[in-house]
Amino acid sequence: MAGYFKNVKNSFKLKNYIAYIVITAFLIVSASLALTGYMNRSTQNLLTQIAYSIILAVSLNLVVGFLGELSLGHAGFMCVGAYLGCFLANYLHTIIPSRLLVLVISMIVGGLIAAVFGFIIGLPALRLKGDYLAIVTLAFGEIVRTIFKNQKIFGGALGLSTKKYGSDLFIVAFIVVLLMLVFIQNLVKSKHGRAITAIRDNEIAAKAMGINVTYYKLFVFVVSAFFAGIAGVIYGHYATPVLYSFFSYNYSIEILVMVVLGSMGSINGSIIAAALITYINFQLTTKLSGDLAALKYLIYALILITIVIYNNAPGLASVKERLSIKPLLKKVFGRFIKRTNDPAKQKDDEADWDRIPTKIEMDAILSLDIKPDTTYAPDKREEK
Amino acid sequence: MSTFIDGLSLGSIYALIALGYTMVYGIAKMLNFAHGDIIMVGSYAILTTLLMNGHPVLAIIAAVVICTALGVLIEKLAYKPLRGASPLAVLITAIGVSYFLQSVAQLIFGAQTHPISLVHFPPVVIGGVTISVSAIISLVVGALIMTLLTLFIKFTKLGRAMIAVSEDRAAAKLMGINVNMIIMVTFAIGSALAAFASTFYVMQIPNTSPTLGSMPGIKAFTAAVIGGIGSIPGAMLGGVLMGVVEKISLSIPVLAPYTTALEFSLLIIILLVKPTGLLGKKRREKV
Amino acid sequence: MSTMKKIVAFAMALAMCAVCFAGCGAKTNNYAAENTEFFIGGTGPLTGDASSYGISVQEGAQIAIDEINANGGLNGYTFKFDIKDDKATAADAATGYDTLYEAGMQASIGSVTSGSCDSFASKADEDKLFAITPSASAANVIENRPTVFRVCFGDPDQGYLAAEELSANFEVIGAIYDTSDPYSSGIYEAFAAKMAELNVEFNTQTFDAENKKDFSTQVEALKDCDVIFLPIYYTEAGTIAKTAAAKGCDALLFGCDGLDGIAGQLDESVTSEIRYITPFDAASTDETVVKFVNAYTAKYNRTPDQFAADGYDAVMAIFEAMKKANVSDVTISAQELCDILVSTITADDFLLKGATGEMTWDESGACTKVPQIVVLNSNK
Amino acid sequence: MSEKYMLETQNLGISFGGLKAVQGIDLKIRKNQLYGLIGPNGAGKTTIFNLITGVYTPTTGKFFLDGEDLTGKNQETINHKGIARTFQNIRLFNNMTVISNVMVGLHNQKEFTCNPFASMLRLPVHFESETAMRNRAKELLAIFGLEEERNNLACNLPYGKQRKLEIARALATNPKLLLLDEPAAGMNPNETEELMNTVRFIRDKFDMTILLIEHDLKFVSGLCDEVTVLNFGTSLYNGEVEKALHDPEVVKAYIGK
Repeated sequence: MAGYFKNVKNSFKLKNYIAYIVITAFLIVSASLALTGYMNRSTQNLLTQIAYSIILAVSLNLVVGFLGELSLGHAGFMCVGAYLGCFLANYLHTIIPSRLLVLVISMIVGGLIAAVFGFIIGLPALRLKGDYLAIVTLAFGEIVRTIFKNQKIFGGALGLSTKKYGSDLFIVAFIVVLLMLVFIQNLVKSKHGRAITAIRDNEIAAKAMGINVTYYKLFVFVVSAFFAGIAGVIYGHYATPVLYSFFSYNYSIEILVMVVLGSMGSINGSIIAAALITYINFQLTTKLSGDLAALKYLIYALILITIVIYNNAPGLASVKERLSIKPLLKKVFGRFIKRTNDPAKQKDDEADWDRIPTKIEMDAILSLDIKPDTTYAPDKREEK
Repeated sequence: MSTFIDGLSLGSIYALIALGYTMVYGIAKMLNFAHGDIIMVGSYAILTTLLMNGHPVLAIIAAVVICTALGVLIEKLAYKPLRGASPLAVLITAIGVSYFLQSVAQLIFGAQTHPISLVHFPPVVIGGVTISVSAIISLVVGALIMTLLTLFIKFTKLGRAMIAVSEDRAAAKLMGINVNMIIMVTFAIGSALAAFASTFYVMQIPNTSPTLGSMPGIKAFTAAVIGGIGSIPGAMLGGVLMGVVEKISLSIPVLAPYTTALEFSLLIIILLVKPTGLLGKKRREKV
Repeated sequence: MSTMKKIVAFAMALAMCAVCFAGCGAKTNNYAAENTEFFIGGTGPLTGDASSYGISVQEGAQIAIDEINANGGLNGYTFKFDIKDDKATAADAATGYDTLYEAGMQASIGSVTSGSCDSFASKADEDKLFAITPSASAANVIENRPTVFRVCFGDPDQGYLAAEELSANFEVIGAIYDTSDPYSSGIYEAFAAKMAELNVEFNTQTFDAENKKDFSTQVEALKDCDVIFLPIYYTEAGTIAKTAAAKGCDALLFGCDGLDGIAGQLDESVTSEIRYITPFDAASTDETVVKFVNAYTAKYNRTPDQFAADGYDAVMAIFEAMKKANVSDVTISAQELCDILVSTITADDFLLKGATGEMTWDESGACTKVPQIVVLNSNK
Repeated sequence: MSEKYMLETQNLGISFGGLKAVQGIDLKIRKNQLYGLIGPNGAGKTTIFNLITGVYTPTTGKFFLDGEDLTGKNQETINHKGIARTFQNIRLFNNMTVISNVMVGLHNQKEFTCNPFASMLRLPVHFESETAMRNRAKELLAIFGLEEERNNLACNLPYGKQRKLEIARALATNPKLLLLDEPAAGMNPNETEELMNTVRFIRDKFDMTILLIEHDLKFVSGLCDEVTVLNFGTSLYNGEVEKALHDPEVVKAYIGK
């Protein structure tokens, strides 16, 4: 037992836990504000939106950033979770009085069903790569919502009416965020995470090293879909009715935007970007009313283009360096942070997972390459 | 039969849009999500010219000129600074551009649907089948444009340079090809094709709104992938296939509500059978 | 990518969230306590696919507010109107509702589309806030919600009416409806049920939001009908009319209130006769209508459609009820105002002469008004 | 099979779209042998590696590892059975650290088993396997003198060290047979010399059988016991190295007439 704690202690690094600490602190503060009535409802709603956006962004990052497959159908998994989870919740409300219990059960069930769909959509991922897989996931999302739209049992075009949880939903949602972070960070920082990143970096080499590529690809899609399904159930408890039109590919793309802006392969980045984009959207929606509403997308588009060009344009690298606050921060905080930059002297655990790249070469992912065994299939084996 | 012809003419519109996607993808290696919105801009160009009492031919010319200029402008302002950056960054910029164009259109023209009366043809009856003339025109002219494009790419110096850039950008550069210029030309041609697509679009569906481009855009993209993205005949084949499937599915009452699902299922099935689309090029990864 | 940068970014995100706390002081039950004007709110799709409906409602409501304020408001207080964009989604309608409610909204015109109005109305019902939706016609929006009313016809009523009208006058009947739209499918279902009851057969074609631009297939299938029933909105109906012309189909087109505004979509090629049930006719010579149409045209430079008229009437209904109850406290809470409005509006002697005709309401929240049938292209 | 070989191929061949890339290959490699595969460019050397590791499925013939038929198995299974390889154009996990690269190689070892859910929940088994893997990886890196570099990103290593890391990673999968695809390519004479020593050391220490492709005849003749010379997808010569260099057919293929 003591050994176990020693292990935990050895692998402990503030950096890996910063997200937990910040979110927990934030959750405690905001929950106490909300429960004592010092937080207004729209803020609580914003927090719920931020929570499910974080869940969506981080779970998508697992597929895009770590596995290296482009998915444009994340809203489809959310849709499955929202419809089926809330459908179950509607029934459970009649037999279980506790709203929390109903929410938890429906989240698990909604997540599991979404995970099954994740498995199904993971199957083409074994055969397809790059844009081809991206369009298949997009197609999946559109198919799912078209089907739900036409089911009378789910309310058809009117959408599925749900029972709202109440504005303190954000507390539950943030606890789910924390749990998800524990699961996903731990997964990523384990031998399995290593295998997944290895597949992304070089699938051929990963296979040659005996990594079961099929298993891990499906596993990642299943885990990612599971959490997207949970996000869907939270959404359904936040807004009624659950309407098919919300889960269009535009929403999938919005989640992808969060992942890309937060740097692929960076979980903390996804969290920040998800919070930031949801916040910007919320402010634009609530502040720009009436005649100004049309300006919303204009502003949003300009923000998006500016951020991306500023962050990525090779020509702007020098400008970026000049404007960077990093040196200043180093000056101010540098003396408080002891950090050896010589890799040979670093503690083993420190360097290992720090080095998950924050920017990966998407050329390889978005290329026409497909696997050699499917392209250049040799002629049929001669039967004797 | 009539449904089939409607499908073909819708398909030729999809094909024209899909050509834009495919060419830009093949040469600039990026998904231009704003392509659908260029169609929308084209339709507003037609609308404005007609409102100023311009001749329909003038309106079409205006659409082509404005779309081409816009395509080049977007390339210069939004995509060129990102040359060499990760394709996903470019993808997100393209989405930004798409939002931008839609909101500008809404700010200028309002959100409501504007009717457009470009041209009217009385219906013709051939062998007991009523056929709308505009459908035939889009079909014929669409096929003509695509043939010209294929000839252009195959037999002109510029066209061959485009093939070279799409095969290997770095090598093309070493051969003295001005890659930036080729990419610009590609955007210009793609946008001009979009302008033609919007002309046929408003001939058959005589109205426009700021979100006009999004759904045809995504379906045309699907068509491009079905045909094998990067392949010009593939885009035509995919577009026509999508159009026909959509129309046939819509004409069967039981299937009609599931049309979109059916189209996308078709895509998935085709890709599972042929992972690079119907006419897509296979590329070998050397081990 | 240093740890520092991430921490700083995190801190920034936190700080931004903290900004929203700035607005929340002590717990209060009456957010309207500091109002200096009466505040009417609502949400609607102001961007995206459905934005034309939302913007029409917004503009119509604004005309009503302008008119009220030009006449001196109520008891010396003017009216303020604010509409938030909900992109026709439930989540954004809920967000918009809370923002408005906390900004001091005292009465509302609900939401424009049925889906988001369901979301809006469920919240309004919890808070006891008065809502009168201009255009959310789905039956479930007002069901079991005593504080929620509507200006438009309910979907089922129109369906029944159309079924009776068509089965009595025509032989071969066809219908085209939008499976993805609650309004359209709501009317259609009632229509189909009534037709089954009357034992009349008819053909149906459908479309949905993803392919609502091109109707050649549907028209082709129905081109031998005497009449095509179109429980859809005017933009799609306009396209159908033109497609029918191009296909040489001369069936009569019959629609519901959504068809209002179709005149602006037609051109000289369309020869089919078009009829629709509507409470609003922009060409009417009724005094209220003329006044509204003139004001609207002067301000927005286009003819108002039925959504605009409904928006106008929703605001007018709130104003007239408040005027009748003589509300004089500008800081009245939403709950108190709601009680007053509900009892006033459902009273037997309350009758609103609006742009969409003379209206009365009962406890169910449904509006009673006389439909008229507008006929276009009747020259044949 | 009279004698037991570590690797035996029987009439192994493959054709792409009718073109016979490789045909009629009969290799017999005994346990603990250092075996060379040489031949001019395009002779089909790497193709043979791809056949033996399951990248391609052979169209004719069979191959056996330690007497077990592995023909038609996929890459993962073949690796599990005990064949590991390096690549001609280095294929490291570039965005991962040096030690992580080796730990990926250790992934399937029985002693480090830990299911994903145990890792997610950080059960004790996770830490045990992780620590054990790390120690094992360090040992392997030490053999190649890469211990100091273990926390660097793989892509930041100099070329020679990348080659070594690839070998270390392949060894981590605990193979019976190690396939090295041009291990000395791009190395200077000193590094080559060092590599030869390392290869011998690996054979002795791990009791390994090694099959290598190489252009550098000096390297092959200094290291290997036997060679197979390939030309146009068929084998010209099987046997001792010394004799190969004097075989007229081989000389013809290499130098031309």
